[in-house]
Amino acid sequence: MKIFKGLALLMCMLVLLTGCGSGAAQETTSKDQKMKVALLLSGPANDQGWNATALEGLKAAESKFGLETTYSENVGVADTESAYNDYAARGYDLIIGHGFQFGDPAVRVAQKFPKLHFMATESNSQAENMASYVMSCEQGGYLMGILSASMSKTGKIGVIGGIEQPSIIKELEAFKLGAKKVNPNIVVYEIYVNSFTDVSAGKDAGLSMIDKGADVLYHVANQAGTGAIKAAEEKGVLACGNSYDQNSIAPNTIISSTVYNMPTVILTAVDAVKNGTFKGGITHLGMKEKVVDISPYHSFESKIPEATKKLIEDTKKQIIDGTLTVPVIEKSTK
Amino acid sequence: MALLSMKNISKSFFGKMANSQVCFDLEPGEIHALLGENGAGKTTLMNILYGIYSRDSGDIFWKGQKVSFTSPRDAIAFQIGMVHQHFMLVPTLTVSQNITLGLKEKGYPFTDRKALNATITEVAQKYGLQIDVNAYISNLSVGEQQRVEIIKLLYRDAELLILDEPTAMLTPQETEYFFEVLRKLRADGHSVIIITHRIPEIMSISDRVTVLRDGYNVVTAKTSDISEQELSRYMIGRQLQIIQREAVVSDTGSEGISLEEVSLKEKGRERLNSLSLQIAPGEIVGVAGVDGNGQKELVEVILGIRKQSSGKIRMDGVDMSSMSVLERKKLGIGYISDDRHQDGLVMDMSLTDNILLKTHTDRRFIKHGLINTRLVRAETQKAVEDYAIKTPGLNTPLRYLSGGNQQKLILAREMAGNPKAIIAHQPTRGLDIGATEFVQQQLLQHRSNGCSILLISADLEEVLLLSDRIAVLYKGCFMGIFPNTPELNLSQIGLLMAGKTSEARKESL
Amino acid sequence: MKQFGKLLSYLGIAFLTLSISILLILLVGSSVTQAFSSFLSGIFGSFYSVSEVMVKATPLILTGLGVAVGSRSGFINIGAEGQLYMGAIAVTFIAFWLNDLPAMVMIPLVILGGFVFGGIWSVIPGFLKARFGISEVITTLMFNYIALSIVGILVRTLLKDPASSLPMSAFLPDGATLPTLISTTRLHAGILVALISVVLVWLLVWKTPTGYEMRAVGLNPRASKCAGISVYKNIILSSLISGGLAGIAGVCEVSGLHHKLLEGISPGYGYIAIIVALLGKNHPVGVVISALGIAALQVGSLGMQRMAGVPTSISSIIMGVVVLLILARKSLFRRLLTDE
Amino acid sequence: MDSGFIALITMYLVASVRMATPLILAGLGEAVSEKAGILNIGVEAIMLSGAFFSFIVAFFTGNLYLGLLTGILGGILVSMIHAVLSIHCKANQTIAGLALNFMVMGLTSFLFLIVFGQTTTIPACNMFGDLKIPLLSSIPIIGPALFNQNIFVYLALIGIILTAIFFYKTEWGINLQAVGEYPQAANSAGLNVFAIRYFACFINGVLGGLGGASITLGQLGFFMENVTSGRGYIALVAVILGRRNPIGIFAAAMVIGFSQALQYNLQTLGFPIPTQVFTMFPYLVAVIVLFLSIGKSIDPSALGIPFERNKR
Repeated sequence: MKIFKGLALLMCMLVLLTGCGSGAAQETTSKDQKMKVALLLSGPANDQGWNATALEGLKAAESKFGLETTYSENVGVADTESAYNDYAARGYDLIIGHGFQFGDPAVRVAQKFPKLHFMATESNSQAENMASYVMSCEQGGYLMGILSASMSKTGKIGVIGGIEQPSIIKELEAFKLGAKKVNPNIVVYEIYVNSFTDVSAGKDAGLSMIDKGADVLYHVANQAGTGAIKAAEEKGVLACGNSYDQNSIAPNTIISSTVYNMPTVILTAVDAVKNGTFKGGITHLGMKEKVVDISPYHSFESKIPEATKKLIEDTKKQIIDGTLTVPVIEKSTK
Repeated sequence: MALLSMKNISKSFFGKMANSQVCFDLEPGEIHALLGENGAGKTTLMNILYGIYSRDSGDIFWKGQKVSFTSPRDAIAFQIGMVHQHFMLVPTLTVSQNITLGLKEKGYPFTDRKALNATITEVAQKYGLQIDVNAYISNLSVGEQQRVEIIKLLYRDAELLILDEPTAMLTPQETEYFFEVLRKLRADGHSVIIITHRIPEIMSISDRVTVLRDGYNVVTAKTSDISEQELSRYMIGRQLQIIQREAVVSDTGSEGISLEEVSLKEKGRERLNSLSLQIAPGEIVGVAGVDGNGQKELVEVILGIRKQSSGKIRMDGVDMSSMSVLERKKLGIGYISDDRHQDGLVMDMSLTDNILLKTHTDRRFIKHGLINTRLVRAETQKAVEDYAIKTPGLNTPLRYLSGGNQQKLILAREMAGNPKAIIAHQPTRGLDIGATEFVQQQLLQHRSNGCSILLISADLEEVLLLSDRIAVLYKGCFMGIFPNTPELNLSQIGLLMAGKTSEARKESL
Repeated sequence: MKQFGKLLSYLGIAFLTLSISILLILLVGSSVTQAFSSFLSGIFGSFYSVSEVMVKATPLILTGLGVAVGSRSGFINIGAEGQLYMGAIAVTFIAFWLNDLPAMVMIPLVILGGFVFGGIWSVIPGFLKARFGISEVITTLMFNYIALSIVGILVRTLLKDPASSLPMSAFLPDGATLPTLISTTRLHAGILVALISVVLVWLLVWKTPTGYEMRAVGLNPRASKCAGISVYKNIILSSLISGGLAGIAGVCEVSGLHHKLLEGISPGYGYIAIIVALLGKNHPVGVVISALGIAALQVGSLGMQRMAGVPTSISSIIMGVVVLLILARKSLFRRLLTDE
Repeated sequence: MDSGFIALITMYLVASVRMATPLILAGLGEAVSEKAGILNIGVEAIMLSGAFFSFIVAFFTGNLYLGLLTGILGGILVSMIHAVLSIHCKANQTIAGLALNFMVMGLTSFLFLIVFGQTTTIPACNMFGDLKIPLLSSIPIIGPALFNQNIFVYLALIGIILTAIFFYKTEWGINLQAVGEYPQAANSAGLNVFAIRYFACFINGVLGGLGGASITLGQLGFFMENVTSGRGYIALVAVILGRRNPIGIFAAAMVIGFSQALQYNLQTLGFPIPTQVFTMFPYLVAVIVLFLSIGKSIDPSALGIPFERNKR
C-alpha cells in the first residue's frame, strides 16, 4: 500500500508544478493575424519519404505565406483524434493529417470546431469544413511503369508496396498498366512487404525480385522502399524512386522518381482557407495541378532513349489535358 | 598447532542470531563431531567456513594463517571440502562432470574426459566406492549420489572434509561401513568435521566433539572424556522429559485409516509396493526407515497428492481412493508435511491467509460468496493464543517468523476441529527442543482424543518414543509391522531398514 | 524510519528520472521550463486534456489489471497486446452479426464477447503452461504477432467495409457503441467499464475463495497442491481472466473510441500494461493509479512535442528508465533500506 | 536435377542465409545467456543498440571495423544493464528486458534525431562487401549461400561452430549448464556463479550487438529508427525452436529466413494470399513446434531465477 502513497505524492507535486507552469503556456494564443497551420504525421518526420515530403511542404508554405506552423510525428491511430482536437482547441486554422487513417477522426473533430478547417490526405471522409485531398499518385505510377518497362532489358521488372491499402494499391496497379502499355509481354513482379518501416524487409523483397531477373525496381513503400533502392544499387540494376526526387540516395541507380508536391497541396489548402473558399469534400489533385510529377533524369538524361523520353512527355501531356485518364484501381489484381 | 581455528563467529538471518560468538578448532588428523539440535547453528557455522555464507563478525585461521573465504572456490583452494545435507549435484550432468565441476584440470577447458574418468575410478576404488562415472545424476539413487559427493571431495584431495548429517540417509549397516571409510581417511591424514545430532554415532566415530546450542558453543571435549548423558544434557540444555504413553482404548467403533495393497508406480519405477496398514482410532503408527524409501510417496498417496496405481485407501470405511485432496481433507485428515516451506505454508502470505489454506472452502468462512475476514481473523487470533505463536501481528508474512512458530501455525491449522486422522511427516524437523516437545505432546493429545495418527520420522528415537506400532519401510515395502513394546529388537529394526530380511530373521531367532 | 527510507528511495527515483528528462530536453535544444510547462499543460491545461488522460488510461487500466491478475497466480502475461486485438475483433464481429440489437443487450454482449475472445487467446498459453510447463513468456509474446496479423487479414477481407476500399471495417451499428460521457471530449463509458472491472477484480482476488486460491497458487504452487487447490484450474482461470480483461480493453477502444476496427488501435498498450502492473504492485488500486500516471506521461509528452518540439520518444525512454530504476531500487538505495 | 531447379534452390538458400544471419547471431547470444539461467527478452534492445552505435561510428570515422567494434560495445552495454539488474539486483528478468526494449527504442531514435536532425537525405555509410571464399564458394547450391557472403555470415557460421564447441566440448559448457541448472551446486563446487552469469550476458551482448550491426553494416548501410523491426523477438523464437542448440538455432533461423524468402517469391508469382499470413508464419510455426515438442521441455531449471548467495 505504501507505494500508492508515494505515487499520490508524486501526482500532488505535479499538480503543484502545473500551477506555476501552465499560465505562461496559455498566453501564446494572442491576436496576431498569422494563420496557424498544424500537420499530423503517422510516422517519424525524418523517414526520408512520405512524411518528410509533407513536412517539407509545410515549411515551404510557411516561408511563402508567413504562416505559423507546427507538426506532430508518430501520431498513432489511437491518438489521432486527440491530436486534431488539441490543435483545434489551441486555435489552429488549418489542421492537416497526412494519411487515410486521419480522415474519420478529422470529421469528428471538425463537427466540434465549425470555424476551423480540417484536411486529410488520401482519405475519403468529408464534412462541411473537412476536406480530403487525394493525390492522383496513379498518374506518377503510370509514367514510372512506362519508364521502367522501356529501360528493362530482361523484360522483367518489379514493384514493392508497403502496406496493402488503396493509396498504395492504385499506384502499383497504374505502374503495371503503364508497363504493359510499352511492352504487353512484360513480367511485373509485385510484393507487399506489409510495413512502411521495415527497411530490411524492403531490401530482401527487392533482392528476391532481382534474383528472378528483374532489372528495374519501383517502390511505393516509404522507408521500406529505401531498402529496395539499396538492393538495386547493390546488384547494379536500375530503380525508380517515390515521394520525392530520390536520386541522391543512389545517383547511379535512380532513373527518376515520382514526386508528390506536398507544398502545392498545402499551399492549395492554405490559399483556399485564406480566400474563404475552403470547402469540404474530396478533391483530387494530380499532374494538372502540379501536385504529382516526375523528377528530372539527372545522370540518366543521356542514357534514356529519346523515344522513351518522348513517350513519357506525350503521356504526361495527355494526362494533363485530360485526354488520358489513368484508371484508379483500389483493389489489388494480384 | 590447530589445523583450523574459528574465533568468535557471529551470523544472523533476518535479525535472528544463527551463530553468536562461536569458537571452534580442529586438530590435524582428527574426526571432530559438531553436535547440536536442528537449528543450533551447526550447518550455518560450516557454511561460513566453506564460504557459502558471509559472516557478520569473527576470524578464521587455517594452519595459523588468517583466511577469509568469500566463496567455496576459496575454501576448495585451501583443500577444504564439504558434503551438504542436500546434495550439491547438477542432475543434468554426469557423475564424472559433477566430480570435476569447477576444477581446472590439465588441458582445461578441453579436458580429456577419459583420462579423468580413469583417475576418478582409481580414487573411488581406493576407498571401495563403486560408481558408474558416465551415469547421469538424475538417474542415481540417493545413496549413490552421496557416494558421488564423497568421491568428489576425495578427488579434490580435500585435507579437511566437512560432512553435514551424512548418515541421515543411511541404514545402520551402511553407516558402519561409512565410518570405516572415515577411519581410513583419518589414517591417510585427512581431518573430518561431521555434523550430526545423533549421540551414539559420535561416540563411535569422533575423537573430539563440540556442542552447539541456540547458536552458542556450549562445550568442546574429547569424546573419551565425556558420556552420552552429558552430551545429551549439553545439547538439549536440560533433561529430556519422559513422555508417558498410556494405552488408549478406542470406543468410537470407527475403523480409522486403512490401506489395502496400495502401490504406486512412477516413471516406470515401483515407488510403493502393495502396502497394507490399518491405523485404529487412538493409535499412532510410526514408520521407521531411511529417507527416500517411499515415505513421501506414502504420505502423498494417502492424501491424494499423488494417485496410487492400485489398491484402496479407506477412511472410516469410506473408500477415498479416487477422491481429490480436498475431499479427503474434508473427511477429517490433518496433514503435517516434512517440508513446511514448500508443502505446508505460503511464506509470503500472512498468518490469516495461511490459516485460510485449509479453511477457504469451509462454508463457515464464506458469506455471500466472499471470505468472512472477521471470522478468519478471530480463528487466527485463537490459534496464536492457543499455540503460543510468537508473531508481531496477524498480517505479518510468515517468512518473518521462526521455524518453530511456523510449524506451530501448521499444527494449529491441521489439528483444528478435531481431525479423525493426522498424517505427520517429520513434524519436529528443524525445531528446537521446546517446540519438539510441544509437537509431540500435541500428537499424543490427539491420540487420546481418538485420532488415527501416522507418524513418519527419520529420527528413530522419535518413532520409538511416540508410536504404538512401528512399520519398517524399505524400498517402498513394509518389511514388517511390530508393536512397540520394551521387548522390541532394535537391531532387527535396523537390519530391516537396510532391507536385510534374512539377517533380520536370524536376529529374531 | 523504515517507511521514511522507502519514501526517500522513491523520491530518489523521481529525482533521477527528472534529471534524465532535463538532460534529454537540453540535448534536443529546447528550453527546459517551456518543455515542462508544456508537458504539464498538456496534461492539466484544459478540461479536454485531462479527459484525454482518462481516455488513454482506460485501456491501460484494463490491460494492466489483466497482467496483474495473471501475475498474482504466476502467469506472466506478455500477450495483453494480442488479447486486446482479439477483443477488438470480437466486438466488430458481434456488432455486425447481430446489428439490430438494442444497446441494452448489445453492450453487455460485446463486452462478454471481448472477454471470451481475449480470454481464449491467453488460455491457450495458460493451458500450455499449466499442463506441459511451457513458458508463457514466449508463447504469449508470439500470440501477439499472430493476433496482429489476424487483424490485418480481417480488415482486408471478412470485416472490411464493402463501401470503402480502405483496410478498415465499417462504422459499428449505434447499438454497439459506448456512449460518450462528456460531449466535448472523447471520454467514453469505457472508463466506467474499467473502473467496474477494477472493483470486481479487487473483490474476486482479495475477497473470494477463488481469488485466494489464485494468489496461493501464484506464491507457492506446491503448497497449494498439498492443500487441495488445483494449480491447473487456477492457472487456466487466471489466464482466462487476464486475457479477458485485455479483451475488454479492446472492446472499449473499438466501441468507445474508434467505432470501427482498424490496424494500430493500440500503440503498445499491452506491453505498457506490464509496466503498469509492476508500478501498481499487481494491486487493482495500484493499477488504476499507475495507469493514470503512465497515461499522463504519454499525454504530457505529446503536449511537449506539439508545443516545445521535444520528440515523443522521450516518453518511451522515461518509461524504460523508471522501470529499470524501480527494479534496481533496493540495490541503489541500500543504505536507506536496511530492513527491506 | 535440371539447372533451373538448382538455380532456384540456390537463390532461396542465399536469401534465407541473408535473412537468417542477424537472427542466428542474436539467437546464439541469447542461447548462451539462457543456458546460464538468464532470460533476456530484451534481445531487440541489444540488436537495436548494436545497429545504432555501429552505424554512428562507421558513418563518422568511415571505418567499418571500428563501427563493428562499437556495435558490439553497444550490444554489451545494453546486455550488461540487464545483467546487473538480474544478477546483482535480482530483479524480474522479463520485466527488465521489456523495459530495456522501451528505453533503447526511444533512446536510439532520440539520439539519431539529435545527431542528424530532420532530414530527407539519408545519412549512409559504406557496407561490408561480399567476400568470396575460393573453392568453397564453387560448391554447388551451398557454396553461394554460405561462402560468397559478407563478413557477418561468416561470423555467424563461426559463431555456430564456436558455441557448439563451447557448449558440448569444453568444461566451460559444463560450467554454464551447472550454473543454469543448479547454481547452488555450482557455487558449492567452487564456480563463481555471478561471474559466469555476467560472462554469459557479456557474450549475449557481443553476439546481439553483432546481429544488430549486421543489419546496418551488412545489409543496409544506414540507420533508421526501429531499424530492427522486431527481429529481436524473432530471434527469441529461433532460440525456442532451436532449443538453445547452436545447430538448432541455425536451422530455426534458416526456416524463418526461408519462409520469408518463400513469401516474397509466392507474391511475385502472384498468389493472392494476404501478406499478413506470411508475417505470422514464423510465429505460427513456433507455436506448432512447441505443441509438437510437448513433454520434452528442457528449460534450464534455474532459468529466470536469481541466485542468492546468502539465502537460507
